[in-house]
Amino acid sequence: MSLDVQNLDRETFVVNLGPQHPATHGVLRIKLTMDGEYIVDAEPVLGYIHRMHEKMGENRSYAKFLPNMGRMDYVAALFNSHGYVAAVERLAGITVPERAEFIRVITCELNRVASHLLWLGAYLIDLGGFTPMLYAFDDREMILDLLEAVTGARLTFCYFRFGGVANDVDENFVSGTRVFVARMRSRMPMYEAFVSKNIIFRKRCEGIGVISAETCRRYGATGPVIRGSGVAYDVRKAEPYSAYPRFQFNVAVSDLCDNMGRYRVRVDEIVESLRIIEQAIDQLPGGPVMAEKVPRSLKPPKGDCYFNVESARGSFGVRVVSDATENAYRLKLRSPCLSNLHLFRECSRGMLLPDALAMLGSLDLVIPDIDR
Amino acid sequence: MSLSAIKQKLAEIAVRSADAASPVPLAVDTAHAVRGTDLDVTVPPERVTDAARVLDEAAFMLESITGVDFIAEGQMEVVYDYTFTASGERVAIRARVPRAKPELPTVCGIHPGANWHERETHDFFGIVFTGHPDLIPLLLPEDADFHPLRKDYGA
Amino acid sequence: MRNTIQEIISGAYSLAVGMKITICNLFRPTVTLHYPHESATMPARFRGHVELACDPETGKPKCVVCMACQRACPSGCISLDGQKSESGKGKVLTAYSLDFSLCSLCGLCVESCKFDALRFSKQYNLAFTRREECTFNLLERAQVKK
Amino acid sequence: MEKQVEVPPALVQFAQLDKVLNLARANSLWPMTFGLACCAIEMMATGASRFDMARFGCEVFRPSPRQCDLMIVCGTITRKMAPAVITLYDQMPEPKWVLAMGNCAISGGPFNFPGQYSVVEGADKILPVDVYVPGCPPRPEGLLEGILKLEEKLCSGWRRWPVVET
Amino acid sequence: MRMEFVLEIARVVLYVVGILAFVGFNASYLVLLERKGSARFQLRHGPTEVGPFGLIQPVADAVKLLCKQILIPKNVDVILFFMAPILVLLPAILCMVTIPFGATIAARNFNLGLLMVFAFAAFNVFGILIGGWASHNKYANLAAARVVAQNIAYEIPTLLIVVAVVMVTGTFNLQEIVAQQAGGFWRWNILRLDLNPLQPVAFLMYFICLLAETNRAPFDMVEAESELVAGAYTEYSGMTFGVFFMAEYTNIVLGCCVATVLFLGGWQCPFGLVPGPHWFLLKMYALCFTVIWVRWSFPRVQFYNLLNLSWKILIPVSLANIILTALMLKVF
Repeated sequence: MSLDVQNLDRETFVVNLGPQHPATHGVLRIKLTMDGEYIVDAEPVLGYIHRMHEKMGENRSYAKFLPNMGRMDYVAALFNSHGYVAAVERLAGITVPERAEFIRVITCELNRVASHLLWLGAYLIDLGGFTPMLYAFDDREMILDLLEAVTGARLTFCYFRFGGVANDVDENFVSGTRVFVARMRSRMPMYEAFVSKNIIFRKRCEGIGVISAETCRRYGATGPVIRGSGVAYDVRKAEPYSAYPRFQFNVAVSDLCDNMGRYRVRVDEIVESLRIIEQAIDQLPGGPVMAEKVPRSLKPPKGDCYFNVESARGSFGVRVVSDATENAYRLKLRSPCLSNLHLFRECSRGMLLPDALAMLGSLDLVIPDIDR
Repeated sequence: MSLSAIKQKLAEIAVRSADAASPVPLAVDTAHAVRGTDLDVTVPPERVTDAARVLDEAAFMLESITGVDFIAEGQMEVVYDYTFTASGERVAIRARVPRAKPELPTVCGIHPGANWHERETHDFFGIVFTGHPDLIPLLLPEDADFHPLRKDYGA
Repeated sequence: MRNTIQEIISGAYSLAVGMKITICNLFRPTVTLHYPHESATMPARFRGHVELACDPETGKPKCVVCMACQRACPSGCISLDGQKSESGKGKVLTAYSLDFSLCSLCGLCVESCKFDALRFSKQYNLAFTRREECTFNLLERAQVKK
Repeated sequence: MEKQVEVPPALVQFAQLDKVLNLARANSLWPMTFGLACCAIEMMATGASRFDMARFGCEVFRPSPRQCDLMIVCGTITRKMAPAVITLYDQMPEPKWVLAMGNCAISGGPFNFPGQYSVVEGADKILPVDVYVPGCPPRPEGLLEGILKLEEKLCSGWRRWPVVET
Repeated sequence: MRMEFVLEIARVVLYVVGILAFVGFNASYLVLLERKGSARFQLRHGPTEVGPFGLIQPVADAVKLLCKQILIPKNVDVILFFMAPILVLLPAILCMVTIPFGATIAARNFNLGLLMVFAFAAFNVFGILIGGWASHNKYANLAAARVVAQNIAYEIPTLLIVVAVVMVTGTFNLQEIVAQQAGGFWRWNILRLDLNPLQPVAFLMYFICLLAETNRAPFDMVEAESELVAGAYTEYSGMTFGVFFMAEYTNIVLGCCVATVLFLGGWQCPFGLVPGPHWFLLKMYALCFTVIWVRWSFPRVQFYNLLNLSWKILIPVSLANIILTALMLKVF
């Protein structure tokens, strides 16, 4: 941090935001060129938490790579597991029993609610409000309790297996989930009154950080970012997978295109997720939770395939290239956050620093997911 | 633009050049449920920009760019994954480049979102995207001179 | 002008509602668990570090040194050793070391064990002042626990 | 040749003062708002209502390293990040402590495998770590226990709290 | 003559010590109140383990901060760097001299007490500006620039509101202002609708300005941590930071004291019974609690909205308030 003498006459200066900065939610560095409080250029610098997931995918067997998937997007760990497991299942031609698919959907949607709640809290911290985060965390703890009881971990679940899930859910989980859905529904008006309607919050969100649908498409942004820009692209509807076609739900869309649009999408998605959970719990079929005859050392046939799921942050894709050995030949993990962050540079140009950071927060980034 | 029209256009682009001996068929309709893509096209590396332009005009979204190192065949493959946000159709464009000289033109000018994906692929495989405005390491340290996902890395 | 006044009034109202919500919470009971004074019970499936399960009759570990856990572990944190048992049938565990600092708590080792000789401990509050303490001698631990 | 110097006993004994000081320090550990990876979420959860780190006076998360006493290394340190972590540590005023939270910070955790090219194999390779909290990620109780352990260390082994047997 | 002189000296010393103790106590225990209060707003407990109910927590923090190394970053202007915290704290303490805690409990009974308070309170911003500038840190510089813009913007409505009150009371003497409000809560300036029907609004605006002037959330531009790390305090460590911390709370206390005097009848009892310092402290701490309460309820205002609020709403309304007061005085 020193004043850049050469640039003084141009009245712009460079600020290094990060790699450790409270606003970047982890180790993201943004090279800001600023003119006063206006951003002339904001160049994200990545790789500070690059953890070689793709390399590890190649040098260990399919099953041994499972725990890694909880550590990419750790806030919504189950989606990544789902994407990976389903991609390998698609390649190996494994059919998953119905009950397992239902459990996957229930746990994933619980995870989505938890992830959005965490985002809500973290976003409010970005905007300088601390209390909503703790309310959100309070609700999130309930989900974590449920998931911990069934998976055994609070964050890095490592629950899905090729051909099913690691262990069956019990009656406690079912009743606990019902309780949670009811409680979460009753909490939503509180969030609406406390956060959404708050004038300070609205002033910081409405009309700030506008991202057009075309920008989203050109940068490949997905998830709540593109839905907040009015495009109803949701992998659960566009390429139905798992048990999702069984359930009635709407794709939350908002055509506001601004921070508020993305906020609304996520809040509405919590409600939709609760709907899905409720339906799935009601229709939960019996039967096994693991496919029969899944070999211990999986060797999918030669070839490649792609599978993508709607993670809490957008379209998470896995491309598996197999050479019929125990290890994947190539494992490409397409993370939604990378594309979502990519448009930041273009969209933040000319914005004020606090507005740009509010927009950055509204993209809901998980940095290890970007860096992999 | 319908998928068949796109397929028609891509097939025109995908005229096999003499040296690219690819084991993957040129343009195939693939079952979405089996391969995850609806259309899988292999194009000559110098024509990826044409393919990208076709898909950009059809309002497809570039989701990711992947490299694969086929060391046994002395080739590297670059896979471009596209999706159509309105109906969820998926197209994969492949291009094979020789391992000795992995070069192909950038699609940054068509999809700004390709910028980072190409930088990442360059990081991992050392594939050079000619015409890329800023081909410096994205995920690896600034001074990295290794390409960890090449199959001969660390060997 | 009218819009501005309307905005001021609705804005002030929204702020008042916000303050009402916080003050209501001030009088609600807290949700805090006073950790060192109270402790949570872990769910049955809680994945702590692994430990050896002992035969209730003999008190000896059930492990038959098949090495399945060592092979299943993605991060190579398990190393175990055994020798031929005196009866000549099977093997007896002589050392079982777990480098917990490498573990990712995935549970694949427990799943791979066909003899139910491994299980998850419920130790959820480990903290050490030396890095070496993170390497556990599970055989010793099993004996101490007994 | 070195001369043998006899050190006279200090006129004023600071031992008691030191004890008081360390007691004060132990009960006012301000951590840095510093998250690296997965464990940061559990750190946030520890600060949240259910576990409430504030009870021990260490909820004052300061964003600037100048005002912190405790660096909670929660997550993987990559080789690209390591210089920044060292800088942050250097920017903290003395006395300062480091708590390695999670297996990645202890040894690189699951990312520590032969041939890896990106991860620093343990925070203690670059920083003097005082307390290790293993887990992947540790439960919030683990972090609390780590902080209690650090307080215990500061008070030369005296523990004010009951030991939770598990 | 000489005896009186000695007594006067003794009185001054006593008051200085008293005010310093008051400031120190408030700075440390308001922090605790804030920490406990915020915790309860969030369904937590806050500091409980350090001493009974965490009562020793501020002591531990103070001792720790005192013994913490003070880092002087490279390239800073050392004199300005150290002057800044003192420049923030000292005027706030000086202002305390005029505050009438009770009918007879005031260090000095000035005729121009109110003027002195606002003259010295304006110093606050200099301290932060100097600190931000001297730190040689871009975040601190940005924060300092923001603080100046913010404090100038809010100084104006504050003074306009106070001028309206002075027009009503006709004096700058704080003692007299309180004395005029004797009799019951309907005689307090906040409820003197007969003098100016906008009086409650004026109080509300004064409170908003108070939040902004003391850089409290939701107007905490000086320490906007998600934007500017720790703002102007980024480079301050140990006790230099501690002094800023103290100054922040002292300024809050001062602002609440002035609000109590101007609008809430100072040491007067709401029902006209047993007036005394306890009423003053009660009202003052209630206001302090409200400041804390507001902080933990809202997100931070965007900087330009903050300026808009002042220039577009507060200043016109406070001007209207003055005109209305003048009209009311002339007509009735």
